[in-house]
Amino acid sequence: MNTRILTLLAVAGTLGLAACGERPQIVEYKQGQYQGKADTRPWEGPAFKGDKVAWENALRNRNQSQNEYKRVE
Amino acid sequence: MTTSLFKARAGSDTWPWLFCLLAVCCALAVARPALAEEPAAVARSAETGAAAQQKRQQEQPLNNAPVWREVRSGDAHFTTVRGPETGVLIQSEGQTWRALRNGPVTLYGGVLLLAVIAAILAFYKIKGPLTLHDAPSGRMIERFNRFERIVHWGTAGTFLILAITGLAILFGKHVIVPIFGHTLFGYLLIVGKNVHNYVGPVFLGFTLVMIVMWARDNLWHNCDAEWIRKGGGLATGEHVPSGRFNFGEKTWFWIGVTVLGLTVAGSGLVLDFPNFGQVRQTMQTFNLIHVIGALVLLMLSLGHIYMGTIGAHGAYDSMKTGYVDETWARTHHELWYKEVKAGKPGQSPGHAPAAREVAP
Amino acid sequence: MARMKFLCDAERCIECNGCVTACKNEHEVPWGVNRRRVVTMNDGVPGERSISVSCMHCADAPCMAVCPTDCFYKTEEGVVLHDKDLCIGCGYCFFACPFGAPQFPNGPAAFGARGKMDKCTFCAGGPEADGSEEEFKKYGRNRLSEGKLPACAEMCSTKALLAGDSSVVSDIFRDRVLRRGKGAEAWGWSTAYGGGKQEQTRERKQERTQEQAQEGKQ
Amino acid sequence: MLTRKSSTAGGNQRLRSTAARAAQTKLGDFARTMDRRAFLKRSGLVAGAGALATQLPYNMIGSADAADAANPPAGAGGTEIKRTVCTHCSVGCAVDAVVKNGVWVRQEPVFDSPINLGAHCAKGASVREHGHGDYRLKYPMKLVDGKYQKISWEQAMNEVSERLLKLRKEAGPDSVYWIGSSKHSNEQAYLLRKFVSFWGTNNCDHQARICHSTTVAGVANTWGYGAMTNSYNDMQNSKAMLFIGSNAAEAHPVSLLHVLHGKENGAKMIVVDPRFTRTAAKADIFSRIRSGTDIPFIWGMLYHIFKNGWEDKEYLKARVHGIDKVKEEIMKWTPDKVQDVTGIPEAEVYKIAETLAKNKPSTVVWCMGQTQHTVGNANVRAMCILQLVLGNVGVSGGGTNIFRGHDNVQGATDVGPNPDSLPGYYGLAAGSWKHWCAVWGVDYEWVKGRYASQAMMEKSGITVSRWIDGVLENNEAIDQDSNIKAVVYWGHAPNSQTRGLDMVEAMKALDTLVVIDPYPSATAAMSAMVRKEGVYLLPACTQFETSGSATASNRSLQWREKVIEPLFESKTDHTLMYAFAKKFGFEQALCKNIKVEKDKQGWDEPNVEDILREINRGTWTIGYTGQSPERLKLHMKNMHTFDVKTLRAKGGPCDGDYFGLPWPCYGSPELKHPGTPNLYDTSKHVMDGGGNFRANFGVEKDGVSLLAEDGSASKGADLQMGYPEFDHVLMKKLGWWDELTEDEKKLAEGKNWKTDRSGGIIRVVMKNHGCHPFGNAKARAVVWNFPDPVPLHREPMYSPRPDLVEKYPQPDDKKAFWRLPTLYKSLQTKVKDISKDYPLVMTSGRLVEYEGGGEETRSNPWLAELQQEMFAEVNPRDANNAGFRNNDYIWVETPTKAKLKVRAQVTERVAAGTVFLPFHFSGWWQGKDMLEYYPEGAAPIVRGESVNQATTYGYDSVTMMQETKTTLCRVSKA
Repeated sequence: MNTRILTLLAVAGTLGLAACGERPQIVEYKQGQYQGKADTRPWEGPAFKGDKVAWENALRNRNQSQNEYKRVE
Repeated sequence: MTTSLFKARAGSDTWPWLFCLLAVCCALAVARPALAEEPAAVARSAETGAAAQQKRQQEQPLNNAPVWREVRSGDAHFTTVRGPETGVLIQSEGQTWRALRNGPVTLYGGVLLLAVIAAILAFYKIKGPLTLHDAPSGRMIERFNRFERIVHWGTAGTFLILAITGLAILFGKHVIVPIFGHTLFGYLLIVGKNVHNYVGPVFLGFTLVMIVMWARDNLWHNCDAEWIRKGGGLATGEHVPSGRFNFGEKTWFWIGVTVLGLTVAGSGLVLDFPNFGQVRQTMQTFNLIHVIGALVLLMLSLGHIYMGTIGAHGAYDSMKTGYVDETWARTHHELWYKEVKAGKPGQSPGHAPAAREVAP
Repeated sequence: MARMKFLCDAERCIECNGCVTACKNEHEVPWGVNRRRVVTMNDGVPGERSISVSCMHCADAPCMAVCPTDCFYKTEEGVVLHDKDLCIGCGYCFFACPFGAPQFPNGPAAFGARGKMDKCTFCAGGPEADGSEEEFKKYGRNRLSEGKLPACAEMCSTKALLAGDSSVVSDIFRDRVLRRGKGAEAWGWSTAYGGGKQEQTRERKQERTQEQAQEGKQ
Repeated sequence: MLTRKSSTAGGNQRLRSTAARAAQTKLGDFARTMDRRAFLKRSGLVAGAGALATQLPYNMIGSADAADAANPPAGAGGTEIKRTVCTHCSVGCAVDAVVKNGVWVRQEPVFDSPINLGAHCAKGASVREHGHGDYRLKYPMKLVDGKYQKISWEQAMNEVSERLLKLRKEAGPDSVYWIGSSKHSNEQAYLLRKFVSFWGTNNCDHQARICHSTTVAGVANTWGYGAMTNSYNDMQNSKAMLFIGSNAAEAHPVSLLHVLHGKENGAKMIVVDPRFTRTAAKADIFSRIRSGTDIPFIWGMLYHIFKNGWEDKEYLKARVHGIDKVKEEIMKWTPDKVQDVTGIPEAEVYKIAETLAKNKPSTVVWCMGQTQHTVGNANVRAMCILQLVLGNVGVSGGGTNIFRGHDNVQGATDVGPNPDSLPGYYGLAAGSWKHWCAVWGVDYEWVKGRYASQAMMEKSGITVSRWIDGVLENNEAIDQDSNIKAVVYWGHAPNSQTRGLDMVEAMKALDTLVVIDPYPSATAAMSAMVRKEGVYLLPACTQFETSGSATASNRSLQWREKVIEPLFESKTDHTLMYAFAKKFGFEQALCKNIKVEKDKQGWDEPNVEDILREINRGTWTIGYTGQSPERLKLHMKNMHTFDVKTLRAKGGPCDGDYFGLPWPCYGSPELKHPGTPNLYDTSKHVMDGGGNFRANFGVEKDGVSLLAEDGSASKGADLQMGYPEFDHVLMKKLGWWDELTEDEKKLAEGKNWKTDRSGGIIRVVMKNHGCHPFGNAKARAVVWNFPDPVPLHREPMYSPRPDLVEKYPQPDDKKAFWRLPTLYKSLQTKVKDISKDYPLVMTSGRLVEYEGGGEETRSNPWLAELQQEMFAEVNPRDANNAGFRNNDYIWVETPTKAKLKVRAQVTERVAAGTVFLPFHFSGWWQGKDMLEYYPEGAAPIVRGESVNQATTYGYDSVTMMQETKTTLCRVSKA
């Protein structure tokens, strides 16, 4: 009796634990979903004070500075 | 399945064999993809290199396919930045290591570890501890002298520290983080990792001394054959005569302490001293050896700890005080007992065991 | 918007190491730690190509996966950051990273005393308050929160290294490729941004078949 | 995969690479460690508290003052942005410096700059280190008993000036040699030339002598001005580019932004070099040439061009003089001969010639690979001839793009301390002196009195490449009264000059040696090695601690704002010039038209803007007159309005101007000349930056007119034919004289356009008549005033080909050449067979991380980390023959008996038979670290053997350029 219960428990435990492999602690990156820990977002800093649109525009402009074709033609 | 599992565990120190087998399987699993990879790698290397790119460039300007293939070869290229393997652009072995470590090693390692604990508990519940059939005589004889005890407890203590910190490194983020949270666990593990790294070499030292100290007593003895035949009498409760160490202990000594202990400690050294220029690939391999070896060792040690504590009455005292009751000695290690009684010297390095009267 | 990526245009990279020192300058990175490096293949012979490499902020970042303390996190922009307070300096991220990005202030030190891991932050600092002194001392500057992009790419001498919103970056690169007429390989992208493991293997396989097909044609 | 490494199935290649990788990482821990502390730390010998401390999260940030540098919130108070220009090469990359409470905390890219669009190389991206200057010379020092000791500024100024004045009195003004700097701003360089003139000598020089003096002389004598004709940006318009003797990717990395942009849009890129450089890696065609055989190669190309009729016949007829004579020489160079001498197969030469001829406009780029030869002047003229034959000069996308070295070497050449000329290439003739004396507001007779004699005043001084001979040569053999007895190294490294072994001897023989520099430089160490006293080190500021203008290679001037106050006890160069002038008693004359203000420590500092205004008032020849400080500052503020391809402003306050008012920017600032982006471009009006070849060599030669043919004048010119340069006589003849105002007439009477200080002649000629003040003539393919009027191949002094030495020998020795006897043929004959003992060609060049002598950059940890050791590139074949392997220490020995201990870099970059060494290193001497000879705390982080310790004798026959690119050596395992 005791033995059987213990055996069953052991089996159940073993099977139950089988799910504890690589818990994908960070899943695949999904656009627009914050997956991080506590950290201020870049547009929440002192420079943009939460204005996400302004931040995005600033970045977009800045990005084009890496494209000399924008200046050359 | 369950019954066969339990049958296999008939002998107190034999069932770990099963895990050795599993370890081999794991090792094979590691090796298999590598073997499969090999021919492809060779085929690729034939076409890489500057010459191929040069040729390609002439034939088709701006076709850099040979260069891109070379990127993934893992070969070192030129760079002015100094440091370990800075010349390697992409090392793809890291991905394999990650897959193995985070996958089967963590998963099956964890499962088996828990299973072993469960099995031992079950065994204890069902069979109970080994007890003495006769009453203690009250006469004590020395089984382990002070030096042996220091070495044993040194090894055991460092082992436990390493085991706990090592388990935290491998399973901590799955088990401890959900309870303690990142911050506390992080700080604990900073300490833990440093303890692990500095205690590791100490463990190796103790292990080496232990091997030298007890190697002689663990050599093959004719009586071992009978012990094996009778499965140590664990299941039947029959007492099989054995020398200073019975075959179960010898198995633990050779497989656990010597082979696995040295493997784990040695591979640990490779990881602990990266300043000798090991490349990542080396460290990945040794990390897997280290982790698998350590897990198996840990599982074996659980058996040993069980037998040394609650599994067999009197065993713990023998290592704690160094003395055992004559009855205990006769029951578990009859041949050794006879030798001691006969005053045959050389049972342990440097010290002849001596009888001592101790109040029961 | 804004899935941040790096792209190094090997047709343009001249191994000037501008990115390396720009990074050192901006973040006061000490001697021995190089968040970015330039590697030259086929050095000194025709067919030579240089590539600037650092943390690629992978989609399925191996460093995150193997970290024993789970000190990494990924921001909304796809930037892989880590918390130095949690880092134990075990070096696992360095083992796992395909690009050799994680750096250790003590180098490969005895007793594994590497020190806290340091790597490229995509100029996005760390968990501390954006632009705080604390953040700067641990991770360097947080340019992203100032509306700027990584210093290495912004200062690249030939604009070979591009950084920023992946769609903008690939547009810039595609434009160049069209002008050249060929050579569209974006270095390291399949390794870094190949998505999940399965997706990654699939993509790699695809790449290989493409390569083979290309070669077949030639 | 995990076990792959241990498998041997991969074959040899895999094994090799694995071994290489293992070796590399091993080295990382043992051989490469920098200091003892780091070594101990890595080997685990430092445990306990130290080891624990390194695991704290803060140990990331290295710099001690990192806390000050904490990120200021954007737009927060206390931070200022100063716009400056990188001081490391001639591209002229703008930098925005963020300064907080007087500390340079950050550096931002200037995307607005049309020159670099925010881009930087390793050096430019790390200029902020100048704001730390940890390894700088921090206070005045003096050599006492072989050790440097700190002294006060007062003591330093007193002692130095006393010693120099004593020498002046006893041995004459020519006994002191002043080595100026191409790292001075235009204003400082100009002031130094003026200062030296008032001291009374022409014994002054700067880096241009040893980098592009042959270019300046050769190119100017071909068509008028000796500078880069077009611009980096203009290379975007090229259809083919030939880089010969230029490793732009490492020496001028940001120029590659424009080059690769051009390449992306279809331009063919060709690199001809003895070494497979980073530039070659980007080329469509790379040809390996034997060092020192440029002329045969160029003639080889021209042979094909003429053979196939690819030359621009009309252009040659209308705008070039003497091409037939050159063609005779060219046609002697048949393909087989070319192949034998240069080592380039005929097919390659043909292909390159064809590419250049069929993809026009095509441009050529050269640097020190062409200039630093005994035939440097002929090399560059051959290049000019190539471009003339192809009709590529004066064309957008064409031209000779001569990339210069230092950030202001162009400006320092234009207006700085040259031994053969006053500012603006006026020369040293009495008329030139009178012009400048008038500009300076000093009496000509007084200046003459400062010199030993009028003859010495008009005689070119000794060059920096040969000052050592000015010290060591027999007094009878030199063409001045006394030998050189004192040298002032004012911003110049000694390891950039050849014959280092002789140099220490010269340093030993000197009475006084003064170093005025932000860094003690190798001068300090070398002299401390051989001297006990008589050496003074005076800390100077970098260009970030002052303001001023700098001229980039494309002739654009940019204004640098002062970023920070002078660090430590350093002083700006012009402040020091004034302080010395005070000691010498001519400070009034030095700053007659220049306001003098007190700096923060109460020193007198001449006003920089005023100095530039004085330059504007005097430098008419090359059009340094329109670049007023106000205009330059306006350009710096409005960079974004300039077009990148044309460099021209579209609208805005600088509308129509070319960026930086590239000289010539003629006339007064009020004339609003826009500057000249491409020289000699007849497709534009002169007031739009157009032009034509200069009439500088008379109007006829041997009965043949030198003036341009009809129809080849600049657009819209009233005179559509060739015409001579303008002077008061021609103005009157043409009836244009009355267009001058009365005030202008007064100043212009009896003058020509160069000496008319009113600018009236220029104004009338250009604005009213669209003509070029310097006339309109043909370019000269034959430069009859040079030793080889038609460029001739001459084997290097130390040639690996004795057979060719006989065929193409050096010219005869010269007796008094720049005041010194100079050896050519006699030495060459003597060493003809030396290649038996020294079989390898030794050549030198740049690394991207370092600049010039390298003191500054090797003291910058961010750069120093990238190149930690001096090395020699050796071909695997030579390495195997000599029995050493990659990364071994080797000895490189030259016929001077100098021995350099360097790391071997065994690489295919160089061909078998060639050894390449970078020239930025110093601080080792014949295998020994000189650390102990540096002033404490001021030694550069990275030290190594200087290649120029070992370089041999050899000087250009026109400009005294040193031969560094072709000499001989042998290598052996150390």
